[in-house]
Amino acid sequence: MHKLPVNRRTLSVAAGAAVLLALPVVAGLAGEPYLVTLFGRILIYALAAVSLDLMLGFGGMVSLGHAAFFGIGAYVVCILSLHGLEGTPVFVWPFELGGHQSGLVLWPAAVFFSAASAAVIGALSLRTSGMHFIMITLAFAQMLYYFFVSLEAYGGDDGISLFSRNTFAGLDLADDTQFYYLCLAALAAFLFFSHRLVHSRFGMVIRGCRENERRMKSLGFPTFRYRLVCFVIAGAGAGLAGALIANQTEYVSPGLMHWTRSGEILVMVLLGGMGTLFGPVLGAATLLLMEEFLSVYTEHWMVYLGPFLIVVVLFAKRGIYGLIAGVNDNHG
Amino acid sequence: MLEVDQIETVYGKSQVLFGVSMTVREGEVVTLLGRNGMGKSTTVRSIMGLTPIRRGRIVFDGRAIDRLPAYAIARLGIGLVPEGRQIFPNLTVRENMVATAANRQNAKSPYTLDDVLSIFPRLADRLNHYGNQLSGGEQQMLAVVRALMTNPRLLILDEATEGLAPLVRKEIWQALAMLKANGHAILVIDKNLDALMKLAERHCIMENGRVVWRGNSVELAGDDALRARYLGV
Amino acid sequence: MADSLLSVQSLNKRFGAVQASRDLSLEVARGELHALIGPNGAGKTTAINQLCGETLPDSGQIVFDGRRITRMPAYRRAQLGMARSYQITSVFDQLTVRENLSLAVQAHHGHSFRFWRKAGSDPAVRQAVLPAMARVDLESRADVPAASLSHGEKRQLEVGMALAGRPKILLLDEPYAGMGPGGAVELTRLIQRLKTEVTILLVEHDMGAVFRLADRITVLVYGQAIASGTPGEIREDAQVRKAYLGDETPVRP
Amino acid sequence: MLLFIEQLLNGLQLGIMLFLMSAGLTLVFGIMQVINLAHGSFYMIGAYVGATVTARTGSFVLGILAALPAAALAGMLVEILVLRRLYRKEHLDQVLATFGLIMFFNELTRIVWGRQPLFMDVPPWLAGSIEFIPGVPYPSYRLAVIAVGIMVGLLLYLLFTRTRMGMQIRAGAGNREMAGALGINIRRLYTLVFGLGTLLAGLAGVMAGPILAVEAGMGESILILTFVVIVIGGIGSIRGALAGALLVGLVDTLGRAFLPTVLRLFFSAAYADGIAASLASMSVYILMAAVLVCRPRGLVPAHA
Amino acid sequence: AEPVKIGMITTLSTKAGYLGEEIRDGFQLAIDQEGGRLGGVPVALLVDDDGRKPERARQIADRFIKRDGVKIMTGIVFSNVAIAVVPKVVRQEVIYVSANAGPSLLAGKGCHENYFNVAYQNDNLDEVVGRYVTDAGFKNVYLLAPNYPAGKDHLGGFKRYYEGAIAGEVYTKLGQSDYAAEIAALRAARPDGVFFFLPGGMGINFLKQYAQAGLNRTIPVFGPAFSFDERLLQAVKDAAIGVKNGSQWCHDLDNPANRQFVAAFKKAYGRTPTLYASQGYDAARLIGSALKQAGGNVDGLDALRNAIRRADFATVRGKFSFSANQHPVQDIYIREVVKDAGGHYTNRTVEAVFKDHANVYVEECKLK
Ligand SMILES: Nc1ncnc2c1ncn2[C@@H]1O[C@H](COP(=O)(O)OP(=O)(O)OP(=O)(O)O)[C@@H](O)[C@H]1O
Ligand SMILES: Nc1ncnc2c1ncn2[C@@H]1O[C@H](COP(=O)(O)OP(=O)(O)OP(=O)(O)O)[C@@H](O)[C@H]1O
Ligand SMILES: [Mg+2]
Ligand SMILES: [Mg+2]
Repeated sequence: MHKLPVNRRTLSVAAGAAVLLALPVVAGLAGEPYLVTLFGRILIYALAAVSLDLMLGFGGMVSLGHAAFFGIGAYVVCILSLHGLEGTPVFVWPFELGGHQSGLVLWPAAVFFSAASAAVIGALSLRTSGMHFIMITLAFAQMLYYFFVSLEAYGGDDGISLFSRNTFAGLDLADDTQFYYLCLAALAAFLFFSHRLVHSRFGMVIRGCRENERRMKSLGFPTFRYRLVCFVIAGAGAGLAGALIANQTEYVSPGLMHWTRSGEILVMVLLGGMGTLFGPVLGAATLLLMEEFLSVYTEHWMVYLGPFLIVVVLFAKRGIYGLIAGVNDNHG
Repeated sequence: MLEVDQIETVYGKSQVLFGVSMTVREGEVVTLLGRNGMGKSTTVRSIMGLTPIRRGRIVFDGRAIDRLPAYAIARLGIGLVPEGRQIFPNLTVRENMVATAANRQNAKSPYTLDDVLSIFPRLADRLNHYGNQLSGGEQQMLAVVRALMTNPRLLILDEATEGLAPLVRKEIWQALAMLKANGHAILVIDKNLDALMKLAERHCIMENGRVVWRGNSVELAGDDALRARYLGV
Repeated sequence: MADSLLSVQSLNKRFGAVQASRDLSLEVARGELHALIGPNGAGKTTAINQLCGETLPDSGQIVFDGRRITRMPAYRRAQLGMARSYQITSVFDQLTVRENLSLAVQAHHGHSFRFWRKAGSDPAVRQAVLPAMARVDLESRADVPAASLSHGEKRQLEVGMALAGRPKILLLDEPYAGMGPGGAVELTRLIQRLKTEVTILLVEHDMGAVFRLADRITVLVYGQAIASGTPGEIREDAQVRKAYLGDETPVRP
Repeated sequence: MLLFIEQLLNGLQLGIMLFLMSAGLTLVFGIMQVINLAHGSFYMIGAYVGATVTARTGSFVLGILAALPAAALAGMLVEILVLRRLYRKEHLDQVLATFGLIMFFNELTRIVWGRQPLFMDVPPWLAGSIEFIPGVPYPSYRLAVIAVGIMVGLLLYLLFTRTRMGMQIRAGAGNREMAGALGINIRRLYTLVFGLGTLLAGLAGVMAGPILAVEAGMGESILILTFVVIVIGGIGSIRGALAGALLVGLVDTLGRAFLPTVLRLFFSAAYADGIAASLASMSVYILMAAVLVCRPRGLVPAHA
Repeated sequence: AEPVKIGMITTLSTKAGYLGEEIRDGFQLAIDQEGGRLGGVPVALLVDDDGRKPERARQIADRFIKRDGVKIMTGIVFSNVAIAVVPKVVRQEVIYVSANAGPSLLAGKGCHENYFNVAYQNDNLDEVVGRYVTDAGFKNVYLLAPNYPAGKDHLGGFKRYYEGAIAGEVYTKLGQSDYAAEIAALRAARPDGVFFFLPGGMGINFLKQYAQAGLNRTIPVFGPAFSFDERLLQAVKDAAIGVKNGSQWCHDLDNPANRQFVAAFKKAYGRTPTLYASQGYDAARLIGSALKQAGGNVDGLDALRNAIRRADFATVRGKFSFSANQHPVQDIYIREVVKDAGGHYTNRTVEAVFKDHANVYVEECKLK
């Protein structure tokens, strides 16, 4: 139906990619180097939001506890590198787990632990559906939140600081620009993976489950397994984002898991356009940028941000992505 | 009583009705026929104000209704038995019947719960079940009852006999005949040509969003080629 | 019965005060088209639900293709070759016709834990979808989302999805509902063709179709099988006429 | 033993208080099926308006009388301007919009009333304690809250099960389009019901004012708890909400009161206190997760 | 010359927003009094709201440093935010002057030559109550705090100087609103006093409910100043009257600097300043004194640091110097909540319990 290979959608995605690629250079030239960390944070939240969108927009699983996995990823990195620094084991039973400093070890570990907890939480939560699912995911996240709040060994509510960013395969992560590109690469990789995923057989099954789980069962799909795997993948994505945020801020606290954080990630997805892959990226960028810049002009910035969200809901069909790219399909 | 004049209706970008016109007179039974997907239900939705029309006019009792919201149209005395039952799943059978019951046109002998239950005794012992616990046929009966309980002057039935057992279907046709005898107007969509030809005086056949044929039962019965062409029988 | 594909023994199912299946026994022979008829609320859909595993019976036994499946989850039964269509249309509204059918096909091509390759370009799936689409006459609507199909078209898709997985037995719950008169004729033709390939259990209120198609008919009243036999026998059964058929005896055999 | 009875009473009382707070949400979330995260904002509006008017006039009753219409009007305005446009859209759009509303209302109260918490006290005629179980004096104000909670619950129950309006609301939630096509003015009905829901939120807010801190953002802390109550009870059911509220109240209170003692039987004192405190913090969520794992649709599921 | 930029990261939104507002207003007052200068040096105060989120605060700090070239920062309200932000900024050659948060980590192992605290070390305000309660002859005190490490720290501070028995030690849920169960248990334990640390709304709720249970007349309550600042008191009123609380400052302290500050603050903002405002004001004055000595030059940090360490300014607390870990050495008071002649709820100084009190973390700090 498109005569030209360039349509609004590819154009806007390409433009977005160009902006992100060029950002550190431009920011350096413009004398605003702090933008690099700001956008780094945006990329990380975008990663978390995309992972949520995988299960929300495509799998129809509305979770209000996604920040739990984000937080777990961050804590794993902080705790392991803390022990790595002190040279003490994290635990000795059932196997001995020592600390470490290298991102090559820590980040997969973060992903693994988030995925594992997603597997447990998902297995229990997926027995419910709809609003109940929203609330049970929230419940588990809040349990984790209170657990970490009272976990004195790792700072409790005060959180713990990372002594320095992890090492990573010859990169100097303390350098904001290098760290930024690493985040960008992680986001791009995850986006590409998600793109393949939603169009794969597995993706079809997930979308089918979103629409009509009963029918999926009668067609012969063990839907529970598929949804659980989707939940775990989403959790793993959030865990990776958590590992990155821990490195970016070099600090982690239970606030990262509070339900309001889950709510924010959810809002990013919805604001950007759920069921689209690039939408959550836009949503994260919009929300964080508005927060950053509105607060400079007025301390009552929320009086403006709130109505802005409402206006987007009322007038954009599929979030901001829908506005910009002018799409109404759900094929990312 | 009901005049549909050159209406055009779209769903999003795709146009479905291209100038449909038809009338239903006081006390008359009219049918809409046609293959699947030709726009019969869309016509009904347009009349009820469920899908806004883009062009044309709909007049009921001398009043233009094409800009009214659905509830206002219903209150003028049009009762709908929609396609696919659409009963309220979270209400019990009794609640389904009384929630929207009304006698806005001050009918002399409005339907009561007992009246409708005598038409469909099957529902009588299901009164406290929730809508979604009923069998398909029971739901269909309920949809008919629900429309009757609004005591409409014009009753619109979109595939109202779908999924009903032969005996019950017969009951419905009898009930419709009775309604007609009492002076109600009826617009009906159904696939039971034989029954329709007995009940209705006028038929409209739709194809691709247009009315392509109008006539009475005798003409329809006599024209095998017509039926084969537009209805596939 | 040696060649029985599906055998049901004294199934009972109760919903509160309603006994939806009462000591229900049923044999469906391999290759036959068995019709299940009865008044509204007799328990036909409930019977189908128990066969395909959406509802578990209170007691009784179901044997399919030599295996006891009474308590097996629904998806396992589907994998064993049991497919159904729903009385109340149940398709994937946001997906296109093609995607709806692809899913149905995919279900029978092993597991779908394939994360990378595009489902749409999977030749195995694609090749199976086309004939399925052709069978229910929806080729021209291939890329239309199911939500924008008319009621009748959705009914066609509903049957198409049941067929797409090449099942051993088809449980059709009122496939004629919502089909226009023309569609009904076509559906009859389709089922006639299918009869040669697959065993069918048909629940239907369209007596014309039932008596034209069925090899054997079981009549259900209040959850109980009150009669079972060839169409000829059923037509003559006084009890059945009284409870269900009335005087609507199909003229043409 | 006396202490146990008192704590039991505390639990029941907390439960009823939670029920009063969830009553409005049951209506809007459970029955209209609108996910209104901003419900807490109307609770806050009720508390602020009530506190202000009470402070100005010195009359708690006037405070209540002002708070109710304020919350109801704010609710109806929000319904007309925002939510009404979202019923046809995805459920989740409501989440986004009402999240925006939370921000807006919180900041607005800060602009209007400033940042510090407001004062609201128990009216003198309810200030004392009543000792209806010997040895256990109980604040009369809390008893008044319980009475109001039970009354509201009863009224809601009657409204929903005994009146046609209740049926029509549920019909609208079950199938909005058909309800309209059968002659229900669903728009107006929803505006009114939403207003009633926020009125109840306002009532809860103003009743909570003398017991709790009246501050911007007070709505959110209560919001999640009320969601928990409704979900445990079973969405859409008023009896369920009551059951959920009582259960949450009891579990929370008894957990806080007795977990340390129980755990001390097994662990060293300091260790036991630590775990007990953590478990007590989580008890409500553990309860909810356990209920949902065992009964995925809540304790008293409504049919939908 | 360019004004010296001072970056203030503080909490203005969320329920705790009034704390940041107080600090900012106090700080701003000092600048306004000098007509846009501190210590005679023109300054520009950049304020941003951290929303109580550590990462956001981190982000703001980054912007202040990289874009605005800020060399002096202040303002953080909460300890967890400080722990996230301070270590990073002080390593980037920025001076941080804490106007509120004083977590033990930053006083002890994590101390740094660029980090100064002009308010208090977190434990100080509990320690003073511990001493006072002991001196006043209480023998059996009941303790209450939220279940998180800061809660335990605060109770720890109290216990460090309290010598009597402990009737019960209860940790409540963070953000809890109903305390009926705790109050019932408390009554049953029959203590002769209650010490609690419940900041913000938690404290309001507890005090109101405690009074409604009628216990405020029989069992006296003590706590650090956090639940008794003049703005919170407006929300608690009578329920708090008579409560003794520990603080390093009170608006009625009789010294010229304080009299002048309180009057000016009331005039400028129409309300009685809280201790947070006094801390903001002192932070500004401290920075001003240093800027003056360094001649407005913030590039050579050594000079600035040394100047700050001298603490050569007229503090509203009367006496003030820095300990080795660059935290206050000051008098700490017990105050009492009263209703003043004008019907306002406020604090009155009872006595200075500690003279020249420092903190216990000095030992852990490697600075010398
Ligand atoms: N919600 C919708 N969105 C988009 N297109 C629609 C929608 N509903 C129906 N259509 C399209 O409009 C056309 C007419 O549909 P309609 O339902 O009016 O047909 P019908 O004559 O009632 O058919 P049937 O006998 O199958 O019910 C069909 O081609 C259908 O695909
Ligand atoms: N989940 C349920 N809860 C309560 N009752 C139910 C439930 N499902 C079905 N029933 C009742 O069981 C009976 C049998 O229902 P079923 O759907 O099997 O009938 P059916 O034979 O398919 O009827 P129809 O021809 O109308 O589709 C009905 O009376 C119905 O009300
Ligand atoms: Mg139709
Ligand atoms: Mg059925």
